[in-house]
Amino acid sequence: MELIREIWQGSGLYQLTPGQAVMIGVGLLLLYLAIVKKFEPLLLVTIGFGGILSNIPGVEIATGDGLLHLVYMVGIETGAFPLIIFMGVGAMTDFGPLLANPKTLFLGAAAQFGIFATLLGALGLTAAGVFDFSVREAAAIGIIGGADGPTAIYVAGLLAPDLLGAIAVAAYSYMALVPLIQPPIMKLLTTESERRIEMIQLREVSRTERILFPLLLLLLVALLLPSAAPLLGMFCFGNLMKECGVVDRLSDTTQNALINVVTIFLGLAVGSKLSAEQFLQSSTLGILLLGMVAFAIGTASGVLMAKLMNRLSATPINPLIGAAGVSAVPMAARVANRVGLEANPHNYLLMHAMGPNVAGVIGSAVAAGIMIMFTS
Amino acid sequence: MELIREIWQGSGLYQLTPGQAVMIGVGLLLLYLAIVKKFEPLLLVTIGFGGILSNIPGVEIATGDGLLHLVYMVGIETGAFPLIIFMGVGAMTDFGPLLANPKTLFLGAAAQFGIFATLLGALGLTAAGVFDFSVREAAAIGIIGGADGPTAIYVAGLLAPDLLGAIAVAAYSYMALVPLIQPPIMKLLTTESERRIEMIQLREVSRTERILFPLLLLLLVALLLPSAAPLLGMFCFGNLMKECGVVDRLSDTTQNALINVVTIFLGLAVGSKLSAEQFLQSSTLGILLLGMVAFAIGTASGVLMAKLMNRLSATPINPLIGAAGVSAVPMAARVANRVGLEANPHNYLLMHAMGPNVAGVIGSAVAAGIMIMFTS
Amino acid sequence: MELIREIWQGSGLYQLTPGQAVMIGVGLLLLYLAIVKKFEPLLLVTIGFGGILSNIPGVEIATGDGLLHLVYMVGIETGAFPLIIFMGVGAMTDFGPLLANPKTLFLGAAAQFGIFATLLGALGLTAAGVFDFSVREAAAIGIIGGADGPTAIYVAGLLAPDLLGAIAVAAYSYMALVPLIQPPIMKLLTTESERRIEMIQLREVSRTERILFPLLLLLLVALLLPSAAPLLGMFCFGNLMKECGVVDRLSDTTQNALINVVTIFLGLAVGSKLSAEQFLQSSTLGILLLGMVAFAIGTASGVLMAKLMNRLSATPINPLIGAAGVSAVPMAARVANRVGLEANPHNYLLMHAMGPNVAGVIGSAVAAGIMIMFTS
Amino acid sequence: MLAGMGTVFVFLTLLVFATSGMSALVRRFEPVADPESAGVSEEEVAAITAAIALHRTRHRKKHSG
Amino acid sequence: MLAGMGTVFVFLTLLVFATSGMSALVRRFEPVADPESAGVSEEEVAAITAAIALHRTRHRKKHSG
Amino acid sequence: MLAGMGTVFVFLTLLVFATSGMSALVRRFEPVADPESAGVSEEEVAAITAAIALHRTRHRKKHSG
Ligand code: NA
Ligand code: NA
Ligand code: NA
Repeated sequence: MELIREIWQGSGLYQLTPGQAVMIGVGLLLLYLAIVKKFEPLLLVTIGFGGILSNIPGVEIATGDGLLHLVYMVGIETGAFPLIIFMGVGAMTDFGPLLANPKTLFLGAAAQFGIFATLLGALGLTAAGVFDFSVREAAAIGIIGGADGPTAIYVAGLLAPDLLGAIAVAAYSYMALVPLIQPPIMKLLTTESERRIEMIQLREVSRTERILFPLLLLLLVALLLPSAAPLLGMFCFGNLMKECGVVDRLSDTTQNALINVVTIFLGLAVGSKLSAEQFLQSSTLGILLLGMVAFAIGTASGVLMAKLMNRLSATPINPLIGAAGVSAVPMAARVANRVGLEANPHNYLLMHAMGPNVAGVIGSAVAAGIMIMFTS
Repeated sequence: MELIREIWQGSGLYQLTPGQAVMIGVGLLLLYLAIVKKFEPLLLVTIGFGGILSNIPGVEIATGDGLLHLVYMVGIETGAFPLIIFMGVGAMTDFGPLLANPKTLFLGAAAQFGIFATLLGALGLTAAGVFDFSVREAAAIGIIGGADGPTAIYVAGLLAPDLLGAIAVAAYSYMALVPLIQPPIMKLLTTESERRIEMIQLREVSRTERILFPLLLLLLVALLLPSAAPLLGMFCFGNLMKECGVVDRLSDTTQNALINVVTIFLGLAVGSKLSAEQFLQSSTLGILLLGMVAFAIGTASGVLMAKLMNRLSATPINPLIGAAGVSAVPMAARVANRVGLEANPHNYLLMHAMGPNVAGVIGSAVAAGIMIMFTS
Repeated sequence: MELIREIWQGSGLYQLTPGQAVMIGVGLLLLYLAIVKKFEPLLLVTIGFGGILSNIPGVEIATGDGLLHLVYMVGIETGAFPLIIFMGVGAMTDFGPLLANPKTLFLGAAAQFGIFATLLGALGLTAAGVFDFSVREAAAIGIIGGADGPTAIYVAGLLAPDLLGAIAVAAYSYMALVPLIQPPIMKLLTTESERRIEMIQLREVSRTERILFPLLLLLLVALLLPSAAPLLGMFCFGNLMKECGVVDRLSDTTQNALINVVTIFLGLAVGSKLSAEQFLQSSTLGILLLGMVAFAIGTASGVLMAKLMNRLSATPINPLIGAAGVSAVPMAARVANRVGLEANPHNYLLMHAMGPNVAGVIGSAVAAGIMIMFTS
Repeated sequence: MLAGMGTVFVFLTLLVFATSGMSALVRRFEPVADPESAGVSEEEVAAITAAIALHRTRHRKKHSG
Repeated sequence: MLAGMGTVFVFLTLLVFATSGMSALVRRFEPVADPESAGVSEEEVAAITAAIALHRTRHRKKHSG
Repeated sequence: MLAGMGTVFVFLTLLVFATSGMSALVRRFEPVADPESAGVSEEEVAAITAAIALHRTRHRKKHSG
């Protein structure tokens, strides 16, 4: 009898709080979105599962000496995991389209407007008493608009670790929702004839240019914005390994075994921040809302910038590729391509949109560096 | 002259204790079993070599700031390595046969009887003054009967770190000895006609069932037995990555680079616990003996349970597949298949035995959770 | 206005010291050598990039809580990375040519003369007031003559961490310069007719011999020179995994994913020691000079030893293969082959030179063990 | 010991029921077979053949250090 | 916010100029096309990839536990 | 320095003797060639492995971030 009581009191059912039950549901929802809807599955499967594990009552796995908590401390509190992922993303990134058309960097800049607008909005809503975010938290939330998972996790880990779970979930969810969120905004801000614009074919880019670009970017970051140096430094390092052609075995491992292993543990560790106490807050709702706004503003400002450039430029620029400036590589570029094809069945914008797309990665890392510099 | 003396006194030969010499011999024996006899080579090569390294006198490698000691602290004291290996095993496990015939879970349950009988036996022999094991040590020894390496190492690391070396060696040795230990017991407890029983072919299992099963298992563990959640959680996570079909790159890395790297360091770290002072104890003899008993009882209870189920069930069940319930995947299933073929050359039991085989993994992880709950 | 000033004062250009500018140039030079000249690219790309990162002013990446500093502490201060690389090198090493002609071990011994001569030279120059090296520093510098990257990093990490950056750069640069440094010395010390000597074909080596050799080496190290046991132990472990044939999946991962990941982080961490304060010292000049001398003496003593052995031995020995005794696998063996072909177009020395080449790895690890024993 | 074995059995019995129920539900609402069992295309066969041919002329690279 | 967006634009504008300048220099002093675009057919690439994959899988064994 | 070089030579000399002795013993008691070439033909193994490898590569996807 004693024993049965002991077992019962040790059981999860006995200890489960309503909040934990809700969070297990949230974890299952993320898994559903990842597996059935194919929303950013690499991250949402791992975050979702980690979220479930961290809400199992009466077991130390996401807390204390538990594995997920240790992984969180080793990998995210130090910034190591997002930096390593960024190195891997660098090793997977092709700067060719950007080098063929460097002006697209402006689109990657414009799309970061969402980040700063949201920062201001979050501070404004705090002043208005709607939410209660500190400057650092507002900055971390704004970065969601960068549509770049590792950057968002890196900044949140530095500036607002308590919001990390919600910010990561928002960032990856909205990246997955790019095909739903962006097209209406893109269509609203462009005319049919603008969407039909065909762009001239990109020139070939030499291997030397590809090798020099990450070094150039690194030096510019080093000289002008050192606070962005960890993120962009690792990104450039990965890209240099890929392009230099003499360390292919390192580049291969970075793009495969290394980034995969880190993705698994990053996802689980982020999931370990989805505890009921931390996630079931009104702030989470605010983060989701503001993140969506950041995303929409970024898309809009990218498109508007492309419209402006199209007017000023000698060569035609299809405004749709401006939306790809939010990054969300390569989804946003594909969306630009698809919307372009709807208006003009012979208009393949994919390669043209890859320029702003990777420019958006640089842009949001730069924005992240600015946030870190001003708030820490 | 001074120098030669200094060199001589720094040499291993000068400092070698008889115990260390014996342990180097034990390490060589494990290597012999692994390489020539092909006994669980992945673990016995690494453990054996680690054992030799840790018994080299006058060098800090398994102690102090030495690499193996650091690896032990980082990987085993935290439980990280066995959990990661379990994730990898999950990513390699096919639950199809179990899903096609869920009743085989009872066989995986029955075979855990060896664990609890051995726990009781160890406590009894301690009461009788033969050995001197605490409850926690007895529990860790019992788990050897689960025939599951990472589970045994995880439990021993938590409950009886001093016995970890001996327990790991016993667990992997007996898993390797399955083809020798099990057949006599299986033949003793079954009649020729029982061994000839042919089973009906397993039904196809859909992808949806395969995806839902690890989640179902996780939720059941979360609600009923949270102390088993770390082990079974990581196991289910690995299996979900494999089955969900949207994160194949993560699943591939988990099954290859990640599990291989962790196996290497797990083996070396376990080997670092094979120091003469810790291993050359009468307790080691007790562990080897009790582990063997646990293994034999588990095999017997699996077979007896299968006999019972065969009597009660409408569809025929060959009692031999009960022996596979100890896990030792996939060796025990192959043994069941081979013994079945001896009795009936047309009787391929392999797929039928895979059900209890993977059920045994779940069963011993559940038993481990119970041990941990009651003793810590 | 305030803001612009803040941004300007946060910029790298404002904070950059002349030393840092020079070191960024050194990093770029290393990248140039690696990418364009193909000098040991696996290490010089990573070290060079790490060097640039560590000289970006105003950002914590190579110091404090920065990623590279953490990696340095975790991977190099503990000795873990060089040991793991040595394990990987072991898994890539073929001892066949050495086993077919064990006498070539003498060549691997003779080539270590450079190490000890340089140690003495460094101490002599310190006594003469030219440099200011402690015994431990002199020992770490001497090891450059071993032409073995991980050994040099391991020893420098233990004995002279402040000089680690310079020592690693020197070691890998001279290994890359083998084709330039060695031929003149080889030609100076041999006659045309000696260089023409053809050697008899190597016998086949059985799998059993290959498996037993790493164990034999390990036991000899354990008994005679335990201070070399970490390095040679991991080396033998890697080789045993490769040769034993029962853990191929572990051996594959060791040779690929594992060594690649560790190489990336080892290189970055070594690069993080290329800070201006540490590298722009007169001692660095001394290290580069002495390292070159060590290398040249090692080459010469290897060749002279081979000449001596050729006189004493019944079977002919081409003195050129003695130069391969410095290790720098497989570059030095290729150089021996090439110089041999120049003298005699039918004289393929490659396989014969692989014996002293891998013997040189053992030899410098032994020398490293002796250094560690005497100075710590 | 009885409590331990009992808990193992209770847990796995529940798992048997849950699994059977889950499978029954799945098979009821998703009775279609998976379309995994499509044939091997000619391109794949060609690639395999080429792979074998290349495999024979393949060589490894050494790691220097 | 203005300062933030301003810095982003200034930085990326500089990057545009630096990149354009670098490309111009490279194309001036290295006007030759890369020999990369020489005819490696997709089939060859596929076969090589398969060979590598084959090599890896070939050494794979099951992990028992 | 003499002691250092001396130890290196003594150690490697012992290794020469030990290795030669080991090889002599092995060649005396195991003069037969390795029986590695038994069993399944290489072609069969290669084809199966390539098929599996191809199957896996087909399911691989890009990592977005
Ligand atoms: Na972005
Ligand atoms: Na079991
Ligand atoms: Na050497």
